[in-house]
Amino acid sequence: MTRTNLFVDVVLSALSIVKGLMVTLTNALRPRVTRNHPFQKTPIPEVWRGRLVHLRGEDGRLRCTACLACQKACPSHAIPTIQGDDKKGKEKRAQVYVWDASRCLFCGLCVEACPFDAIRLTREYSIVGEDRADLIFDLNRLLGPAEGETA
Amino acid sequence: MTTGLTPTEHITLNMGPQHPSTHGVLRLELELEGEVIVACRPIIGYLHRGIEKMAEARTYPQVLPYTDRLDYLSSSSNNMAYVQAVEKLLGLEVPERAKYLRVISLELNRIASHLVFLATFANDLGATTVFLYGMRERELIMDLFSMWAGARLTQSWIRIGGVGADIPDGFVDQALAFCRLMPKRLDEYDRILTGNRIFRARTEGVGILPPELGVNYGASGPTLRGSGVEFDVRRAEPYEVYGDLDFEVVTRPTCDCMGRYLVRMQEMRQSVRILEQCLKRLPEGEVRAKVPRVIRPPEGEAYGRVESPRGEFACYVVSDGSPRPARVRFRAPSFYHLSVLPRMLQGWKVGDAVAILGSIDIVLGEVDR
Amino acid sequence: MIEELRSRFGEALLSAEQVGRELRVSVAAAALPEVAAFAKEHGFHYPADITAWDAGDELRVVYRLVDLASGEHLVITVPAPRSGARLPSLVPIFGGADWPEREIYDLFGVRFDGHPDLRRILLTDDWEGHPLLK
Amino acid sequence: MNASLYNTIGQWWYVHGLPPWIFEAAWMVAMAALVTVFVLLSVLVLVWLERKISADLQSRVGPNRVGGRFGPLQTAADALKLLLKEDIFPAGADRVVFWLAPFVVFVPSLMVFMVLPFGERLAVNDLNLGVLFVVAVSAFPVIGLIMAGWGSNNKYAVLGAMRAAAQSLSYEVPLVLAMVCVVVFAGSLRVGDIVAAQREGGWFILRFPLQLAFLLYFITAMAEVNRVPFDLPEAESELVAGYHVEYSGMRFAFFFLAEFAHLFFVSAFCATLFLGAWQGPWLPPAVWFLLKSYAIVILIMWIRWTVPRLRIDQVMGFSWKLLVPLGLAAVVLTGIVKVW
Repeated sequence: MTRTNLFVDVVLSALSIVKGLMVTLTNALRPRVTRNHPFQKTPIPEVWRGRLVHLRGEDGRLRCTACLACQKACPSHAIPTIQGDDKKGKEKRAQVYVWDASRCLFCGLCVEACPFDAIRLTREYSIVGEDRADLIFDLNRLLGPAEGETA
Repeated sequence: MTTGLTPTEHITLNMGPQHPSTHGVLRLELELEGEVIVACRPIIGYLHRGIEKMAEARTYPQVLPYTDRLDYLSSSSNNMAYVQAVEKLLGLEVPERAKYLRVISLELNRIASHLVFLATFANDLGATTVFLYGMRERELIMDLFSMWAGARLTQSWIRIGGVGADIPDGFVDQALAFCRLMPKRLDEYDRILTGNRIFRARTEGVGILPPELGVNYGASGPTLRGSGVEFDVRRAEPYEVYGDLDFEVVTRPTCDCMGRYLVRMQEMRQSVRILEQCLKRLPEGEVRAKVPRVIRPPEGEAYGRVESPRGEFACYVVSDGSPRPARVRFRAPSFYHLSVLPRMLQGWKVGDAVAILGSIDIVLGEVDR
Repeated sequence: MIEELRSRFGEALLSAEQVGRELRVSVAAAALPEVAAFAKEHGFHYPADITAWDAGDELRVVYRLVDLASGEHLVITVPAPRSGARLPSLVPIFGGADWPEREIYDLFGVRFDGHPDLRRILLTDDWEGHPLLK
Repeated sequence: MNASLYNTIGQWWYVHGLPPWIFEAAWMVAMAALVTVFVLLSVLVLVWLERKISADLQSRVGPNRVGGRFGPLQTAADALKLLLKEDIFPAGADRVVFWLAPFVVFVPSLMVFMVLPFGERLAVNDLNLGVLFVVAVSAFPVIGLIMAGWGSNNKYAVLGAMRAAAQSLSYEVPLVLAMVCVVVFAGSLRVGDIVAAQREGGWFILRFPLQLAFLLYFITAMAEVNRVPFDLPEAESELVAGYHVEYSGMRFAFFFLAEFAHLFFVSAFCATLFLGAWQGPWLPPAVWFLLKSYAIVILIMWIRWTVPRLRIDQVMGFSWKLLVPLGLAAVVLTGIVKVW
């Protein structure tokens, strides 16, 4: 800012600020982009990696055979215990399955590892609890809808 | 002290770890004389999670989700650097479509990250409204990511051998619509911020980083390109399909905050260009190569280099032949940028400290690892 | 380049090989500053990465210098004992060695002679041990 | 209406042989109470307005829950929350200074409202040195800011206070110069006379050299109330919150009140000096006065939510290198035009 063009500079500065004011004004006239959560929910895509659920086959039984593939794939040990029944002859089914949401990274590696498509990450993103124990899900709380039902 | 004047006393000002402008949990010990900074000592480590140590106890695929948490504003680049190193070790060839999808993901992430830069930089300088504009446009990218990867920030969607899944229907159209919108919005930012006299007064000539100093300190990315050094990993060592794409490496010779800011603003336009090319050329085919269930790379070491929004993000992987890496090291650009910061701050005022820190665009997640 | 290095440093150059665009050399600790200075004279101005890893029987400190003009990498590996290692600091040659050296000190316990400010960087000052040692 | 009320009661009082000074005093107290309530209410409105305007400019919605669709009671709820908060004295604070500072800031901010003409005779006390009074009293809060900064025993607060002092001192000069132009034109320091002078020859903003004074006044006023681009004393991205960083609860609310009261005052005073105060057709005078004041308030807010912040030395340089010379030129020019 040299002395010679001080006047020009002042005028240009003022103009630049007026330009900015026009931008804010045009934005004020645009529709709002925010949503009124929680009254207005944001649509969550189908592929969302949220809460883990166990799926059931057509016979209503769990698809999980307690093969431990998901446990081995999990990077953060969020699936600490899996036990199946030991009935001979029939296919093995999971009896105990624990998912620790507080450890989960929601990376989806367990779903990818599962050879039976028995687990899935769902659109449920709000996983809250009053203490840590609430975030440890056993099989009862992990049950998803059976085949044919909508998610 | 014979003048009879009271000697000025330096005060030590602790900026951070909880301060609105330190972009996370950085702590700067500023020694001030009045408002002028005499010395600065950055203190880091508040976000250290030991990811490099954790990686030693995990299998190769399992490390991937942790890389998201380094530079959490552009998890694609982190994934890419790690995956690139592992693929080099394995000698794995990735399907063409996956390469394009990776570039799309990387460039979307670059725009998103630069938008956060724009937003926070403007906010640091007091232009709160631009903050919300930047976040508003970034949300469009987040929508794209969530419909593709099912996550907004921590996507881990660049996987060893390809990408996590193919893009869903409608993705290309939505992405192209974004590409059409973005340049208009960038013009708007230019009108409200870049041209603004006050903004220029705050950034022009402030926080000089001479090119030699930058190179000597390992600075990279927009921070170095703002000093006129034409160094971009995408050009220097093209990975994926960057070699076939038409884009400019933006540089500015001014070495100041304005230069770094302008480089990023221009880079967003270049990213839009890259995105348009990729979306139009996207070949059909597989998105993931055949990868063995248990990944056991042969003994050796590899260095995966990626141009992240902040600079050269690299991953050094040493394999001892077991399914777990012997060493995973992440070369974080912000780490190096922070180490030059004291040199850049000297002699400037507290208000400039915020501007200069904002202009090197650090993410503490990758600094502390 | 390899020949030049060999003739110049002789015994101190433990090994050298060209892998793609990377020139991987291994040098003895004592010769490190000269090799680094030599590299800098030959265009390797950019300290891309300085790190270390625990190879079980010894530590390997890895310096990766890049020539921004040609895109060549020079990877200098320096072996060091697993405990009580001392290496000459490269801070006088590469400013970018400052923090990585502190980090290596912090995580591996390698001391760098001539470093201006060798303190822990990621961990707290009262941390015991060096976590990245196996 | 106000004037007639004053006359009616005054006559009744006089007829009943009561001493007139009691009536005068009582009238003033009543007006003061009225103005205080008015100021507190308008701060509630202003805070709401600021939040709504900023939301509009930023593609957001803003307050929309408390008290209906547009959240009119949001500020009231916030004020209530602040009232109920714990009163904290930071360890190491100078308790007396810390305790006193909010009042030192708040009281003068309220006092200046004394001379505002909401209508004909609708001022608490139209002092014959009104403009001088405003200048004197509105410079006072900065002492409170320094007290707050010093008393908090916090470096950020001290820096904020120092900035506030420096800025206030530098901007007082062009502010006074701008006012001097008006005073020269009106030929009186009494606010009522200034308003009256605008009745005859039109608003001062329309008379030749006073546009310059208006511009000066407007810019310095923004600096006086610490609004972006001059919000250095608070600068939340640099100094976190500046001088009131350690304050919480009701004490913080006092600073907040003072700030918004002052914002309203400078806008209203701008309307008084340049826009003909309460004068205007059809609508009642008080409504005109509020309309003009709010127009200025909205303009200040609009600018505040658009531009970035200056640096402290740039702020000072802007005042001393540009505004003060400009102010002096304006005074000279006004003098010449007036004498002509």
